[in-house]
Amino acid sequence: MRRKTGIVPSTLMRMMCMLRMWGLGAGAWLVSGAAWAQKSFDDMPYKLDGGFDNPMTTISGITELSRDINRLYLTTTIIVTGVFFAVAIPLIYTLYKFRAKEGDDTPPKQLHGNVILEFLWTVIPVVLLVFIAIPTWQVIFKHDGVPARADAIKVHVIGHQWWWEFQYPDYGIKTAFELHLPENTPVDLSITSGDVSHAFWIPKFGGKTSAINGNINRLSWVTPPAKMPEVAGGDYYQGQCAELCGSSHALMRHVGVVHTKEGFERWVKAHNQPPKVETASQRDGEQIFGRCIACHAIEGTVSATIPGEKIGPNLSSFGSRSHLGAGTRKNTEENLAIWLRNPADLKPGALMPNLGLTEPEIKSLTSYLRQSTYKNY
Amino acid sequence: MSASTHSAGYSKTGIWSWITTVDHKRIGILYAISALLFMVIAGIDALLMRTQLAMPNNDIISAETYNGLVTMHGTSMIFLFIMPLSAAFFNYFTPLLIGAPDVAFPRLNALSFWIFLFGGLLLNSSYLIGQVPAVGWFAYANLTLKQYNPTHSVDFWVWGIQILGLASLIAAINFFTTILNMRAPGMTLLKMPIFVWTTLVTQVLLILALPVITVACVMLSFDRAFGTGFFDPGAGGYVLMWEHLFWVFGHPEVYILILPAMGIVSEILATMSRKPLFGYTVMVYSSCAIGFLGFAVWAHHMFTVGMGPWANALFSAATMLIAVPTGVKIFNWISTLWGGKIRFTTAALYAISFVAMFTFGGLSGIMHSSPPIDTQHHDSYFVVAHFHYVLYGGAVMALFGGIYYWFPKVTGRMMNETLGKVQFWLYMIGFNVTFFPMHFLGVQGMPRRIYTYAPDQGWNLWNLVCTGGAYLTALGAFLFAVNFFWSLWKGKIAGNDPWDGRTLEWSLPSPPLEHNFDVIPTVTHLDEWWHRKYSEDGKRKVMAPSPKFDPSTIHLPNPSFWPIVLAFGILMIGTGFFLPGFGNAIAIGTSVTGALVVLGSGFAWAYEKP
Amino acid sequence: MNTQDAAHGHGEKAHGSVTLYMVFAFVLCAITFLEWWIFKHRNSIGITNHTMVFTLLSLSLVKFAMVCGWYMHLRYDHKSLMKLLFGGMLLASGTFLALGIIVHPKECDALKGECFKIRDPAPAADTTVPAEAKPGEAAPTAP
Amino acid sequence: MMLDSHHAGSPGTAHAEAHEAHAHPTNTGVDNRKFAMWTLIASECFLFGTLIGNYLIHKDRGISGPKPHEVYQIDITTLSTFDLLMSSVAMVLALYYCNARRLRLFQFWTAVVAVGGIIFLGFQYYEFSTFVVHDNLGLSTNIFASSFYLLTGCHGAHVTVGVIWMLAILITSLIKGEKWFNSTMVEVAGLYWHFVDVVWIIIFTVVYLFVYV
Repeated sequence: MRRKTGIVPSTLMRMMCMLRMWGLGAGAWLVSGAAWAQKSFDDMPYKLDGGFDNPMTTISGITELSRDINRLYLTTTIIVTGVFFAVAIPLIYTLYKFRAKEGDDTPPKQLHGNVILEFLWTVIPVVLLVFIAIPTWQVIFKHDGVPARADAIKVHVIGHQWWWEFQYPDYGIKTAFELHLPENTPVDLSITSGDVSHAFWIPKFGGKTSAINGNINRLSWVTPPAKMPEVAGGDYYQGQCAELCGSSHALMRHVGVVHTKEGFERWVKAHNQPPKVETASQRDGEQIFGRCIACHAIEGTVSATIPGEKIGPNLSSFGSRSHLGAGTRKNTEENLAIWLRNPADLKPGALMPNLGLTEPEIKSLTSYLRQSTYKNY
Repeated sequence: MSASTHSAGYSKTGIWSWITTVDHKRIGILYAISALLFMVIAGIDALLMRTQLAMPNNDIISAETYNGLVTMHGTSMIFLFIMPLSAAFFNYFTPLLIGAPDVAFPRLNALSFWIFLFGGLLLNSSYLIGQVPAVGWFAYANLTLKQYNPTHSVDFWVWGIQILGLASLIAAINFFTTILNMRAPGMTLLKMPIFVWTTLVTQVLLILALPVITVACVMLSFDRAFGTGFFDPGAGGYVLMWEHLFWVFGHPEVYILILPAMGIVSEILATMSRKPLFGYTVMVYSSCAIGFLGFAVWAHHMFTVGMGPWANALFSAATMLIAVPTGVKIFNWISTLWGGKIRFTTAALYAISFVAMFTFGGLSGIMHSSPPIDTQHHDSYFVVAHFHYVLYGGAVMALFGGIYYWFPKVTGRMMNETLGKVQFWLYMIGFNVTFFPMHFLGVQGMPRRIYTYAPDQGWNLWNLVCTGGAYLTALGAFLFAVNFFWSLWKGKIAGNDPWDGRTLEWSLPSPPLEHNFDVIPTVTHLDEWWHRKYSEDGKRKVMAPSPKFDPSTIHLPNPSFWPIVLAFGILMIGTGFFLPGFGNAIAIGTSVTGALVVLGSGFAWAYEKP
Repeated sequence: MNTQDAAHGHGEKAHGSVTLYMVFAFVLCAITFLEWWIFKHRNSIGITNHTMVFTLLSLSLVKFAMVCGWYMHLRYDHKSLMKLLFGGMLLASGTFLALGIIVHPKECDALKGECFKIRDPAPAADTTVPAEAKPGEAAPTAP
Repeated sequence: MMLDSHHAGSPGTAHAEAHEAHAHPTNTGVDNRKFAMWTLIASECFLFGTLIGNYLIHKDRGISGPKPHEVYQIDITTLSTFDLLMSSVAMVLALYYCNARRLRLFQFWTAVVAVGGIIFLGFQYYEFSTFVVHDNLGLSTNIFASSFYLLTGCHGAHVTVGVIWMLAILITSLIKGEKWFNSTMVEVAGLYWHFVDVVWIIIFTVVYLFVYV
């Protein structure tokens, strides 16, 4: 399926220069007209899949941190709305009452100032702001800079150019995209970045924290109870990178997966199991995967024994992940084939090179990666 | 038209007179025209971005192009539209308002315009070779380093900002000296018009904030050119250093954008309600308070970078403190309208919409002045909505109001009122339709600067509504251009004082003569011109005949072409830093010749006959 | 700046005399020599770091005030120039003092590579973070 | 330092300050050019404030390469501080004689100022070359070196502009002789020179004497 190219940057630049010659009106409408005409959803590789049961809304927080934030947000909004009406109503009334009547152009009484009024509308805002400031400081000192709880699960979150890596030092697990956590357990994230600045943000769990190369920022909250019955593999809470980090900043997503306690134990045990290689195509896939071990590792295979940090994500239980390419597309046969054919199709500027695999090689590598690493937990 | 004494041989009209002009009024017009042209470019950037975001998984423009448009839209609107348009008002009206023949250093004034223009052209020439800076208007550190941005795109940004900063700094020193040193006799500081006060505070902010961005840009260009490790953590550098240095400049910068707008709104509201500005001295002190506090709040842009609880708490307190003087100003504007006879001209509509929209923007700002809430709002569309309400609903509305208000004085013709009102309501509705839904997108967790989004996030409707609003605003801008050019030739002839104004510039013919005042007025009251027209109890006074004008007392500075030459030298130094070719022979060659051009024209400038 | 005091343009009488300037020159050199001497013999006179910072900084501020006050005629000029200088100095030092406090690595010292430790007020026992640059796997310990 | 790139960096080429002829009566009684120079000095407080702040933050964060205390030679730097102080004194005398309209003495002391500046630049050249050659502390060796060279290089660039300005005044005075006693211009140049000297006083203490802080 030929890759359908969007407008490539250089042609667009020349068009922008001509645009200025043609003048504002025609240019803008020309562009949007062309856009509507050529729009067709189905065969377009850039399609970003959704498919998470909890979208990124900050409104209904489910951890204590996000509930505190939303409670503070509610009090601030009420005060601020009150002030807005305290400004809007006198303004509209003044405009209505003191509009110039026809033909009466004698100058009005020249008022200069009124000390009491000035005093009032200086003190009242200060009092209102104190109502915002006190709860703000309470929430700050309740959550920020508090030492990690002893029973908290330690996770190292490392942002890379356009995917998230999660390391569990206590369980020796390295995974990507999915942050698996048991329910009702305190979590202590140490967030940093391997290259440019990113920002780790799962809106429903709580505020975002910048991932900066050379800094370790801590974020901690207590996970919510697991809603879904365990068999469905935990509830997915979507998150996305919030700091401009290059061309595929929009496609750098991660997910918080909340299991029951047993579900999490099963996941921990299952994650590092070696891949089950049964069918012939899976064996071919394993051979071809030999070319990938420079950047990727699968626990329990020879690739994991090579020392050194891997550039690419760890693919131990890749089969059981819901999405591939850091949440860009659903983890299906066809999407993985598109990715292996040319990664830059799905993620512009992706650092993974085009390996030039033939179709049969792609087929067997896909079956190896998706079936043999699949673990149901 | 009395012939003012010019030494012979200088043409009065034609391109050459514009290139060598040192008259603050012509430089003001040059600033305004170039600012409005740059606005057209930045407006197209905004339209392309909104078209791309209209629907999920849109493929009109690629990711790199979108990031380029985000950066150029932000940088151009702030540095190439709002600041120069405010500078146009400073240039044209400060000498008129304080009763001075011209600015303190006319040729330096011309120099700062030409450096600005070359800086703007350098920044926009990145389009022509397709290497548009794609790092956001504040270019955070790591992303701008050589290994993540190997092309020259970031160099365009760094050197563009460097040169624009130099232009604003030279202009700031010039205007600071003019306002404090060249006021008409009798005009004490507390008898100056309010717009001159906000100009003064803006110049102080510029003088003190620009060196910080100059140093930050030098550090970044050294990182990219000579491999020093200021922002490279591998070399012991500190990524957050850029964020700190940028926002130490960045926050005074946003007050530089809003203070002139506040001054213009105060002037328009006072004139249109035929009443003096309510609580003038309080307005002056609150402007100074905003300016001073501007240096104490920069880290509220960085609540999520892990500065620790104490820094967040202190900076949130300082940020909330700034809401107090702003609130005082808003209530003073409403009290100015109270008891007046308000004429709803287009300028008055713009000023009133500034008060309403800026209040809304300021209040949404207070929401994320508290760090916990800011961790949810930071880098989301809520912040985009906030600063568009404050910058677009605030500064741009006020500047357009200023254009409608002072167009008669600059060109001698009124702008068409009916077309103006239609254009205003298009702007007002389009603006709110575009940016009000962005608050919802922000709360629904849509991050900033993403070139596309998944269909099931719940963002589809609001993004479509925003794009609709954007096109409505574009129509409004188009109507403004129509009204602008139509009124230039066919507008109703405006006398000296179409709005029955309160300040000195309305005592001059419109457009004013090149030497401004025939005789420098002695000022006795605040709102001097109103006190010359009306007695205390509001009856028209018979105006004393203006004293006889003898042209011998006027000697105007001669036009000089050294400003444009020196500005071109500075441009050569800047571009020399990253021109490719022959190793870096061309680069060093251009920079060194640039330095020599600057040195040579500096000497020629100094020894030019005055 | 209320009344407009008559500016006497060029010919303002020079304020100091040559001898005054020579005395000041000598005092400036003496202070500089004193600073050099303190720094050179800091061990023998057993001065602690903090007192040294305090004395050296105050000596340089004395020199600063002398040059600004007399050599730059700040004392004889209009008060607004004094406000300008002290305003700029105050704001600059205030801003960059605050910046220094924020940026100062409280718990870790970059030289010893501690900056990659968790910035934990209560230093947890063994949680040295395997920074992405550090090779080797984290030891897989049972939970 | 390499090419005089400070032009683009530093605010306003000082000697391009406009050459106003008429002394317009001003509200503050201070001549426009003097007032503008003091504003430039206020702005430069922030410029050097940023550079000094940046240096103090980075001076111990160099991961590899020489440390401040291994590199600095305090004796040489004290001599260069003496030299700059003396050139500041010479500047005051030059202004004094310019007001007193004593041409020869005015020209002599202006020459002394220019020579003092050149000697200071010589010291700086010597210091930089020993750092680069002897201690291989190049511009990009480590973060300490980069911020040190940025700070002292920017100050050196300002001294260079000052020296060029002084030479311009000297040459103008030599050519025009008795007719040219523009003491306002000399005073403005003096203000610039004293400020550059005062900044060095602070840099000398903060950089060279705070090595063990």
